[in-house]
Amino acid sequence: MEAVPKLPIGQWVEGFVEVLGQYKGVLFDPLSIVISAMVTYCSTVLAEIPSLILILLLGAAAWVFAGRASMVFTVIGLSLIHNLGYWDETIETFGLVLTATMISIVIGIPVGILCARHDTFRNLVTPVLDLMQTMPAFVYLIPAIFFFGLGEVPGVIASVIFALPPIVRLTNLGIRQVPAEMEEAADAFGATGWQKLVKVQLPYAKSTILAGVNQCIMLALSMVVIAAMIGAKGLGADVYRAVSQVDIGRGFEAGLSIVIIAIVLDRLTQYAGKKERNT
Amino acid sequence: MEAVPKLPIGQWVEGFVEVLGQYKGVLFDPLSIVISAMVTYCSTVLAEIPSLILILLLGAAAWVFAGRASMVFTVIGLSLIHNLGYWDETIETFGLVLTATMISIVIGIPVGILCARHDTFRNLVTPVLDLMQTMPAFVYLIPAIFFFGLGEVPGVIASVIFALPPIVRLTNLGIRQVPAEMEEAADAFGATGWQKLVKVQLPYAKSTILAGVNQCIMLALSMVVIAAMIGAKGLGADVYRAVSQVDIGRGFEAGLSIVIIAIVLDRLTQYAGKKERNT
Amino acid sequence: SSQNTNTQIPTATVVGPIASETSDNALGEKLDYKIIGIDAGAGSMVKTEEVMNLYGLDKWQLVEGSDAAMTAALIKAYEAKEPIIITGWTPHWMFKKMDLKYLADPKNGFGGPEQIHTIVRKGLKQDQPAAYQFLDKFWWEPADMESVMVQMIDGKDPEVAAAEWVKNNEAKVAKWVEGIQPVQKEKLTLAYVAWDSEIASTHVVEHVLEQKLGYEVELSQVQTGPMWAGVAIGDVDGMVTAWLPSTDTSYLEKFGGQIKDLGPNLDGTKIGLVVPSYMNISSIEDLK
Amino acid sequence: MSKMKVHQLTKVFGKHPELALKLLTEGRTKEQIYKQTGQSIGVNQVSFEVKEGEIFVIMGLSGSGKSTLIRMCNRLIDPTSGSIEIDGEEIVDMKAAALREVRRKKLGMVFQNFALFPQRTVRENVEFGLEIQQVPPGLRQEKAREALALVGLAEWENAYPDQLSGGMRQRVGLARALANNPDILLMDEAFSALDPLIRKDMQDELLELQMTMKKTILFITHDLHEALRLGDRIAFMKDGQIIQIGRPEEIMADPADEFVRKFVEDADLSRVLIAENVMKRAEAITPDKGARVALQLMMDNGVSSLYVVDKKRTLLGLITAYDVSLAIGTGDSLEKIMKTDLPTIPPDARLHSLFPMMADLHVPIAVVGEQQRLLGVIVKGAVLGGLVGKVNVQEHQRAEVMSDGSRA
Amino acid sequence: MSKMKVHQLTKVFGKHPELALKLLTEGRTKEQIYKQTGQSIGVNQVSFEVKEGEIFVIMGLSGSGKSTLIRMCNRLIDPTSGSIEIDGEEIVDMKAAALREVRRKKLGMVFQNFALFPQRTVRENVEFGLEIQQVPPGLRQEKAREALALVGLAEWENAYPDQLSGGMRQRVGLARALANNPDILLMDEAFSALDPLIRKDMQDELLELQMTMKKTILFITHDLHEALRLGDRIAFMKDGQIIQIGRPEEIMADPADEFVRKFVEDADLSRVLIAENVMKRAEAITPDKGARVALQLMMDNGVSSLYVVDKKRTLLGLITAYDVSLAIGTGDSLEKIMKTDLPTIPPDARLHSLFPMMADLHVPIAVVGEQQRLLGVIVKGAVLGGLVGKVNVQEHQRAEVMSDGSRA
Ligand SMILES: Nc1ncnc2c1ncn2[C@@H]1O[C@H](COP(=O)(O)OP(=O)(O)OP(=O)(O)O)[C@@H](O)[C@H]1O
Ligand SMILES: Nc1ncnc2c1ncn2[C@@H]1O[C@H](COP(=O)(O)OP(=O)(O)OP(=O)(O)O)[C@@H](O)[C@H]1O
Ligand SMILES: [Mg+2]
Ligand SMILES: [Mg+2]
Repeated sequence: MEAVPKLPIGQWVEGFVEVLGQYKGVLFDPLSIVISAMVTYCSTVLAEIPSLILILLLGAAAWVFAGRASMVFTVIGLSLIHNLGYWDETIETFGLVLTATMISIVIGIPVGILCARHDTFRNLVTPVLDLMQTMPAFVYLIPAIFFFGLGEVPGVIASVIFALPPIVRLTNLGIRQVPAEMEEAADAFGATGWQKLVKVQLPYAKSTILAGVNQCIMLALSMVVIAAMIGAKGLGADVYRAVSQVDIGRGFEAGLSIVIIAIVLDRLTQYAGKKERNT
Repeated sequence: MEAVPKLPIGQWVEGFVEVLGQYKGVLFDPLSIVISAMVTYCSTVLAEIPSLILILLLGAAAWVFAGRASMVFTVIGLSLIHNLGYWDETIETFGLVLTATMISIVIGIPVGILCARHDTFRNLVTPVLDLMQTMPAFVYLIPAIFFFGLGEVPGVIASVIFALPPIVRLTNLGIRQVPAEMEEAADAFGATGWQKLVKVQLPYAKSTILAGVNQCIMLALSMVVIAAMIGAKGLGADVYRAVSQVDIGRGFEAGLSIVIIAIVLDRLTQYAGKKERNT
Repeated sequence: SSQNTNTQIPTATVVGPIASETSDNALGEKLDYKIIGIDAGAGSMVKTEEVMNLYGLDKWQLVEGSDAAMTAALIKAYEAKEPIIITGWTPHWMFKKMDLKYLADPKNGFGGPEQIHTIVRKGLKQDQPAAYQFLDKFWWEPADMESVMVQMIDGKDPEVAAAEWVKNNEAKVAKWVEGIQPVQKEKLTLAYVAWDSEIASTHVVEHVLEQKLGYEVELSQVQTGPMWAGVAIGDVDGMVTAWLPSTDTSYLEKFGGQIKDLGPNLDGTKIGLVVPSYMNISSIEDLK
Repeated sequence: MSKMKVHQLTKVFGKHPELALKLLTEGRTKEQIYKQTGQSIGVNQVSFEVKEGEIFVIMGLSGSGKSTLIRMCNRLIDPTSGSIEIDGEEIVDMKAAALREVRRKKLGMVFQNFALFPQRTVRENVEFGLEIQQVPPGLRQEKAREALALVGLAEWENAYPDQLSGGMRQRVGLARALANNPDILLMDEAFSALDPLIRKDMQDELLELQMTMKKTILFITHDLHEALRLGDRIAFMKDGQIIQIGRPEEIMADPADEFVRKFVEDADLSRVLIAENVMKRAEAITPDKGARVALQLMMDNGVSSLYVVDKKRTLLGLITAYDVSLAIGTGDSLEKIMKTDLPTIPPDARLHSLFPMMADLHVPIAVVGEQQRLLGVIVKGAVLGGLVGKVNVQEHQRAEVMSDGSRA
Repeated sequence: MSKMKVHQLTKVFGKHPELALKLLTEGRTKEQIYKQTGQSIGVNQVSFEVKEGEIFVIMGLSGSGKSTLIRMCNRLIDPTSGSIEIDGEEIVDMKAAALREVRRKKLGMVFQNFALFPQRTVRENVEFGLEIQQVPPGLRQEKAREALALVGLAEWENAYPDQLSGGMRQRVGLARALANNPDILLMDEAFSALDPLIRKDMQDELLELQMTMKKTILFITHDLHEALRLGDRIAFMKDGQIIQIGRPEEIMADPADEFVRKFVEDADLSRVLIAENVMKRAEAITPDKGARVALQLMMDNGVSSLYVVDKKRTLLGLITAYDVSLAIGTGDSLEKIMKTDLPTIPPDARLHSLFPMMADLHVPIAVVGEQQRLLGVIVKGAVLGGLVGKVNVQEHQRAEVMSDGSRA
């Protein structure tokens, strides 16, 4: 074993990154522009709305989707963030996380569906997912800066890389758990693959897929500090600043704001799945 | 809204941390000793075994549990790690991740079960899980050092905090998805809660719970770099160092070793769930 | 390579005539009025904010990130020969790899030069007088440190580089351990952060402690905060990597009471705004 | 002895049972109430008793609350109100641990939808109840194998439920309940997916169980013949209420209302009715009488033959008008001219079993009791009449049922 | 016209069908093969044809391959070998898109295990097939409501399947298949969970559908009476093979083997058999003959009455031995003494419907065809004989079935 010389994988990767860098304009700039626009759109739209009104709007949404307790929590939680003085940062973080989540959902659910349908595809995708979740963000953040510069964009990309896998995995799982008899019923009526998916598999797998979306949101939120390390604004930067200054209290406050966003989003997604039958 | 003075939450937290610190000896030292022993045990046992033999052993396990393709991957992957010169670090990381995963499973599955049984408990636990996953590790790393010192122990604790929630969530989901008729059948035969759990619910929910374990492993592995920031040894430290020096190649190599561990563990857990029926 | 690079930037979105390109306006716009900083809340970041106020750089913005991100951004710009302004410090390997320069600080906003201090836990003096005495005496020059760093950047293991340096500087080392009674395999833990300068110094110290004083040293690579906290709670016996008075100032404030500061082990470090040499500005005032 | 006593048991699905019950008393139908309030009436004030060793069959329209009722008996569904006693113990407010004991020891259930465990093999499914009671593996495997052999699935013990056909799955569910050997079997359409042959085997098995082990069985079925064959008593449900309980013959003879009548009108009565139900009075004469008297008797009663009996009505023979008119000439005694190899049947012979005999016979069939006592006579017309429900249910029979609850 | 043609269809579950088939030809039983190889024989070389507008019933033991067979007809299960043609198109190797079209337009299925969609309301379940065909919402709701009304669940359209009883769920599955209005209905024990009343309604509905819409129906059932009532033809399966196909009467009269005989022996024949099956030759005389001739005829044939018919065997009346002996004295013509208000029935009257009439009657019943042509006579003994299977299936009847495939 010792006989084999060390493979120069590191160099290959560096070479690869360099090559990629040459096609930056074609490969990454459009992506960069789109993501940047999305984040900006999300945060500016939200920032436009007066905080009080936004809090009430979100509270109302929570009421409709998730019931009264959630509404109370949403209003109190967001007010607390406001009180602590993290409102603007919260909006920025919202923008970042929503963008990352949306991208993850848009990519993750279809990929998860394909995984559920094709074993080979699943077998190919799984190690990639493992890689996405365990390759430390720090490792690819540096190349990400080469390609996307500092700021929100690499933050969103890192979040997507980390937060996408649970959606794929749980979509795959959920669809595979659909009982055979239900798929047979759909087949027997001549459903196309798409109809079977939309009318039978996805509705049945909903709670599992939503668990994936929930994990996705959580992981995206857990990346905000990392995102802050490459220049994304928002609560992550506050946390990081507080941490650098060994200010546990302030760090906790900013962290708490992230947690409140997490709980609000969690409520909304989880209950959205259940609020259907009212008997 | 503006009228309310800023709540001194940060101060409360700091005060709380201080109080906790006073009971360190009672609260945290025993924990610290146990975790430290576990990590050391895992890594020393593994470190004792000659690398070649360990690789073959793991390959054999992969064959038995997960089939030939996994065996091939395991052997090649681990040999690659060896070739890259990260063997010792890999063993240390293994120790850390296995410990964190085991603790997460031991705590997470029972909590998940309770969540599935009691809506109120679930409603109380969910925000805590949200907190655990989204409160940035950086915020509690310094307090963690106060309680547990530098090294593996706070690393394991941070990993558990981050990696535990998916197990709880997916255990809860899996058990809630058990069809009512199956639980009724168990009830009708006079099964105790425990019997129903062990003989009906857990077997039925297995694939969902395993998805939780899988996520747990992934998240624990994703924490190795954070763990390295507070003195845990292993691959995370290599990544961290490489990143500090903007050495993409070396960072990638160490990161790749983590990914290989992830894929091997993923294979083992996922297929373990399926390898039962052989018709 | 401090040639004028302006004409080499094809993508430059220059508004004014070529002649005014060197004016702050053009540069500012090109840089989007961004100075690339490091970790939010780090001492040098706080200092830089002060300096920016001092010079009235209201239009400019200090981007928070991390040192790795900053370095990456610097490399990226440097390779493309594009302008960039960063918050930098020496000793740092980037000065070895690239041709960089500090912007002049006529108002002395960044204050005097930084020092690197040795910090040990309380009670080390009683527990390990030998190590304490050595650490107290440990003091060297930036040139010493750099010679270790250069070796490391060339691919040597830190241990090897440190051992070689000690071999080549026996006289200096002898002074550090002069009159100290070696011990029998006592254990000692040192913490450090994974920057080249700290890796270099810590490994030299480790080498001396082990070879000359009979200690068994364990090194713990951590982040800055945990490093200070580790010393403060006595989990770590000491470290030789505290940047004071600016960079690590908040840690000193926080943990000052729980540690023992043995004073500087190196003088002549520096923080400030750094640009590639090819850039056509030389003073912070030029940014206005 | 009463094994199970259900009193005023009610179940309303939904959050406002009072509302639903109120509307019900106002005469709304279940459907209207469901549409109006979303509450669904499962069972409405049902009372009955099941005796030890009895097979109590429940029939009724789809959705009439049979499953709900049977599932309340082991508290899979908690009743809205009412009481259920098993062996004198109240089940409804029983503590969890006690309830578990009752379920383990006394109650076995076969589910309408089978409710097998998909991740267990067939044998592991059947072992389940024993496993729950911590029977050691060797013993429980043995019992499971026995139960599987009983339902004809011995070879399939290592298959998984999804590899079985519908009827095979149902039998696994059956074996699972039987393996446990409970006092009371709750069987919800337990044979509905079985073919007639296996079904009949299973019915026989059940009757055997009842006879030898004195099992008490609650049995839901939609098959009237099954109900008639198995049931000691049958209850008819409609809209959550029991509208009639009775022995099979009682129900056939005297349906409580139009609904029950329609339910049973399709029955193949020949399998339910016994000779007693359709026999006519047998005209008889003692052998000491002369031929002239006999002829006179025949003319009076408009018959062409007479049975000859002794004082205790023991059947001796049959004389026909033709033979009698000859005997008047010769002076032969009735004993001399009577035919003695007569077709006779016991009073509890099923009608169906008489058909082959009667098809070719030109004399009526005598129904005789103990010691050849003549009880009555069966003529073809009466059999055909019986098949369309013209039967005589005698009072003493009813009384008998009431007093010991077992089959006549 | 043949709607569906199945040829040598075989299905083995498992990975090595050849092995299993080989063992099968060596005479091993299904169970043995399963135990030995883990391969399970679903269907073994089955061939049959179903004509347009025919109800083709499949019966057989539990696990004999009925469901497997019917599920291969719409390719839910892919056959191991063999061919299936629908309207002359081969289904087995059809491309996905074409198969989808066939399933949408031509095939409807009711599943043994219902297979409802739990997250859809009852109405949404019923709409499913139409939704798949992109029928606009308004129209499909309407059709779904109609189908639900048909199965008696109109009020439950907004309930979810888990709120329904077993039988109600089954009816939802039925409505779902009917709403689609397919040419061919594949019904796998579609009525097994229904009570007799609703079941009868559903059977009537099915017969109506067959009559008015010329639907072709494959129907699996375990209920022999249902099979006899619905089936134009019945196929019996055992161990994956069809061992007999025939019209109900043929099967009753002439079971192919012991297995089928046992299967049908429990049938209530009175619901299957018609007068024709049990009638005897009617002794008759033309009115131009004299009383003496009539009496001689009676004595020759050992009967006590004779029918009077004209040259075309049109029934005119009945003369009895008693009346004839009087007429010999008075010299009255047969026409004068014959009774004319006679009980008559058509040859296809079900036996069951004769029972009330026969119970009190003392004369035999005449079976008359068109224009009162005398075909035969029914005596009580023959009816009882019929009930135990002594029937006459006439050749011309069989021929008739063969040529047009519809009910007599
Ligand atoms: N979980 C439930 N939620 C709401 N309504 C229910 C529920 N279970 C049963 N019902 C209603 O209770 C009534 C009785 O149902 P049950 O299952 O007892 O009928 P059943 O007599 O067993 O019918 P079947 O012969 O069709 O099985 C039905 O109207 C049904 O809609
Ligand atoms: N998925 C499967 N895997 C393996 N074997 C199967 C599978 N499905 C059916 N079988 C086997 O095929 C045979 C026929 O099953 P099928 O379901 O067709 O029976 P059936 O005639 O419909 O019986 P039932 O009346 O009980 O529904 C059975 O022996 C069964 O074990
Ligand atoms: Mg029911
Ligand atoms: Mg079947």
